[in-house]
Amino acid sequence: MTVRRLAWALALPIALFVLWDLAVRQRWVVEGIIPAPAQVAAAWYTWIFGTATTSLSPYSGTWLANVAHSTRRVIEGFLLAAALGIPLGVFIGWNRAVARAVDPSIQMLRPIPITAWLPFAIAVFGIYDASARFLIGLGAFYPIVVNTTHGVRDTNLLLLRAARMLGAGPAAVLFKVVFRSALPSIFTGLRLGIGVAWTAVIVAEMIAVKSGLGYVLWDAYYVGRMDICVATMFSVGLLGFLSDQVILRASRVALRWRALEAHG
Amino acid sequence: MATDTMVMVSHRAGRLGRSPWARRALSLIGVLAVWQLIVWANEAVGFMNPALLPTPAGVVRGASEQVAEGILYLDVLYSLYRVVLGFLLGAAVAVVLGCSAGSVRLIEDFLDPPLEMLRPIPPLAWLPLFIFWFGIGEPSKIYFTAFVAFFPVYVNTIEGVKFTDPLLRRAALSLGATSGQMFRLVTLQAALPQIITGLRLGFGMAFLALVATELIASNAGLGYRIMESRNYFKVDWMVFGALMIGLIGFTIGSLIRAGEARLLRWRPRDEK
Amino acid sequence: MGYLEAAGVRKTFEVEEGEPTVAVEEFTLSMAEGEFVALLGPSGCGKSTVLNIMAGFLRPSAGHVLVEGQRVTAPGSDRGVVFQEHALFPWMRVLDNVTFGPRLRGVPRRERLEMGQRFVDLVGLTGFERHWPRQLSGGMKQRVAIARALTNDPKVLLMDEPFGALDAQNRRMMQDELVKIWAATKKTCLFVTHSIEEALLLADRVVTMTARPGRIKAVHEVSLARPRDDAAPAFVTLKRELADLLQQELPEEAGRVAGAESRGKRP
Amino acid sequence: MAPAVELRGVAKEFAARGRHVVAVESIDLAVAHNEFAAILGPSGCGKSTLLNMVAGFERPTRGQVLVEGEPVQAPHPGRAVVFQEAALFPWYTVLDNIAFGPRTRGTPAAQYRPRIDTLLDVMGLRGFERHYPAELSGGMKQRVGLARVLIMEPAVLLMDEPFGSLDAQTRSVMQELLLTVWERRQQTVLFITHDIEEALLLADTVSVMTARPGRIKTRIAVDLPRPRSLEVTTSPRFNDLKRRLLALVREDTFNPGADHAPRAR
Repeated sequence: MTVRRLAWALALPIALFVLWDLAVRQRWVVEGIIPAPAQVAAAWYTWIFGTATTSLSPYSGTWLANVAHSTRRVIEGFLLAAALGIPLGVFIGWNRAVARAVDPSIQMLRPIPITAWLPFAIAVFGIYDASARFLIGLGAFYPIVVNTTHGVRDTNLLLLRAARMLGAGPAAVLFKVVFRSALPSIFTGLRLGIGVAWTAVIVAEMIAVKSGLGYVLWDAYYVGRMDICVATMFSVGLLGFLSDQVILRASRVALRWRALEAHG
Repeated sequence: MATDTMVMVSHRAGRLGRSPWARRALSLIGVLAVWQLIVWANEAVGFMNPALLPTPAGVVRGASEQVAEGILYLDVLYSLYRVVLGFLLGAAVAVVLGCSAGSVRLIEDFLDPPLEMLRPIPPLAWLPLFIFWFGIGEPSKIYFTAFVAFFPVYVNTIEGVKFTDPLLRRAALSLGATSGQMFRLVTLQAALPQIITGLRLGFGMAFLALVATELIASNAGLGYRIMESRNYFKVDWMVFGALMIGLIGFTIGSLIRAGEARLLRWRPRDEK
Repeated sequence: MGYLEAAGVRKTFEVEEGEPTVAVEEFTLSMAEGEFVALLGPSGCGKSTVLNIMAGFLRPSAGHVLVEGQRVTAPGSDRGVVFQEHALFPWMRVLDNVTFGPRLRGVPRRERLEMGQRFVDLVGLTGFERHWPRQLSGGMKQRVAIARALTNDPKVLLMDEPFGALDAQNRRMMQDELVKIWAATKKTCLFVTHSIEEALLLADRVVTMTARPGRIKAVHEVSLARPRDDAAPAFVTLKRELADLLQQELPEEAGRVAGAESRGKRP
Repeated sequence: MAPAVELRGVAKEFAARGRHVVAVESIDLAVAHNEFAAILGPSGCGKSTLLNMVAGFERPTRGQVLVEGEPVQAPHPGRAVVFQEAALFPWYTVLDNIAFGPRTRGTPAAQYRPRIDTLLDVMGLRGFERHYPAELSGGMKQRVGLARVLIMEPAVLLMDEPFGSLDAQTRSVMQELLLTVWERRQQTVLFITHDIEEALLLADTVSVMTARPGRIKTRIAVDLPRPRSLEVTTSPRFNDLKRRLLALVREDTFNPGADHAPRAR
């Protein structure tokens, strides 16, 4: 990136930050409706590191614990979704009988947004981790299973024939050809899935569980701590970004041959 | 058609359900049967509180109760009004911005960094801020829905506009197209499939967001009804509410799909 | 001065590391009005680069291209282009594709449809006006692409390996068609190809290029009467001559191993 | 002794989107041991269908396909195929692609290693062992495709327009390479092509197919001396044969819609 493009790229964010800061300091907006960047930074700092003196703020030093709660739920739900979604997707894509038995039901349940299942989850699983795990797992399950199915179905017929004429049996065809060829699509599903997982964990924690970043977000809103609200949003954004990068990196390693293909 | 073996399977499965609708119905009946079996098993063994386990019959009863009380009609109307208005608002802004950013590099360089910065934040995390800013009434719900619908539409529009086949651009140039004609007759047309994909995704997200706002801060709408039913432990009503939301999502999704099929008749079959 | 004139054209491409690659060097060619010239060369010899410069898609690093004395600076409707991958607008039916050029110029609908119909008939697609491109075979798509270029009534027709993606028999049929179409329209044509036979079947002059950097290696007049018989002794002799010329242009080990045709890029 | 490949009254029909399509009809063909047999026809004439039935990818609707006197049931490494698009596994390196067959059959590495070594040299692939297919040009991919089946030492080699998507110069190089390999190995080859010159240059016999529904129209013997090289294409005999074949192919009057027949998958 050239210096000029970098300057352009940074122009708007910096302008926005300055505008944001000015708006609050000069009281262009009604006081208290939005915290200034410095205020958010300070609140975030205290939230992470606590204060030397004992503080009355319930948020002091609790950041890590809340991040840990949310992250654990996301990982659990996501792994559950992947463990169910990938094999099921392979079966649906590979075997027409399985596809006919299972696929329509998945397609019919898919338009129901996960938020609509939330009260049901609370009713059945109660205000516990299980509710969150159910929601996250369900949310991440759909993109994973759908993309896996597509990947398997789109396996090039010629490659299947090539494998068979070279003497590959069903297991070799499935693992050495079909699975490998579906892998790019599976990774796309995993990336979409992790995005949904973070959305789901926020909703679940806002309503159904009493810990984690989503809980803090809603709690801070209720007591009017907008600085903590914004700090939470950026925290979740950061975690979402990092987890996406992890999957992206993993996919680059696993799909090295494909990067070459794209560059020609 | 993925495998040779699949072709052989299809011959055998052919007798079972010839039309796709018959197969879908069969699959659904299967799900209902399994559900009913679980309920009966629970009655026999009692692995969970039967009050928490909805039954197919219960859901049907819940539906008729809601119709009889006249609340279903109002709930659907409220939710539809909010989601459609919010979605249209968000999508319109997104298509306009996406087209500008996709065709003018300067605009993209300008818009991209802040949007990229905000994108990893799950849209639902903005909900408290929106309620805080726009109050608990209709505006906050509609704006929030619009905001959530914006991102998928915007991202897809940019992609579609930016990655128009350069060969088609060249062809149009050498036939004498001006830049206005190029955008209207080539770029927009070529980007249309991707824009429609964005609209579909955007609608899904918008609906998810709307239900969240209705769960948390509302006194009408399908999401509100589900939450209220939870307070009275009407599990049947809750499941019916979820199915109702799914039905609306499916219907509008199908409408978009039908529009897509009509607008994109020119696309080769194998590109779906 | 020729009708289409390229003088001292040179084109270099920047690469990420090291010296810029020279794709074309000292390319000078003068074509008379109504002449059919074939540009022949191995793949990667820069013959498409020459065509792209003439079309105005690329700017020459040095030298210039003139059409009727007018300097080429950008793509324009005076130079119709037919691409290897047909480049039809997939969202337009055959007749809409063919009449796209007049539409851009604001020709009234009825009038332009009449113009289009003439060329649809000329390329032998009568009855296919309402088809979508996806419903056509490769050969038919190229017919549409040719009709589209001709309907715009360009001064020059530039063709970039238009039949390269067709099978041998369809290619043969299209070559015969093109000879007829050319005879009917008398267009000035520049035709890029890597097939010796194709060049000899179509062109008045065959310009052979060297491998990278592309320069003109030889120019052959083809004085055989059309339609030409590719098994006639005179044809075969000329073909052999050109084949020997091109053989010299294959990379060193290619005759035996052809390893060099790999792009040789390491990650 | 039974012919290496034999087709008896073979027909293949498809149901494509509700329509009934006859791809090939009453095909009778016998390929002798160590014969290089070319099948020549326009696209969509069903010549690939014919090859797919010999390979075992598709079953004939009527008639019998026999290899070494045995009916063909399923794909088998003894009837290896080189496809037009090479069909290499993009996620494997050149070496892993070549070793795919022996590995899936559980052949010990010590047994196939030396053969890979020889093939890398013969096919001119030395130095490219660790490349992925995406890094190779079309000609190089086809070399790998050929090496991948030669390592299985198939009794019959099936080639489906293997050089159809290469440019003219690379195609010549590959044709000469195939000639060298075949003249050294002498094995049965069934070679599908739409290129008259290619058929004449390589094959012992050329069977001409008609457009849909595909039938074998004529079969001519190519009596050009071996070993052959590209030089043979200038000989009068070659051009006589070429003119004859061209006339045969042209008899199938083409109209713009001729190649428009619905494709069977």
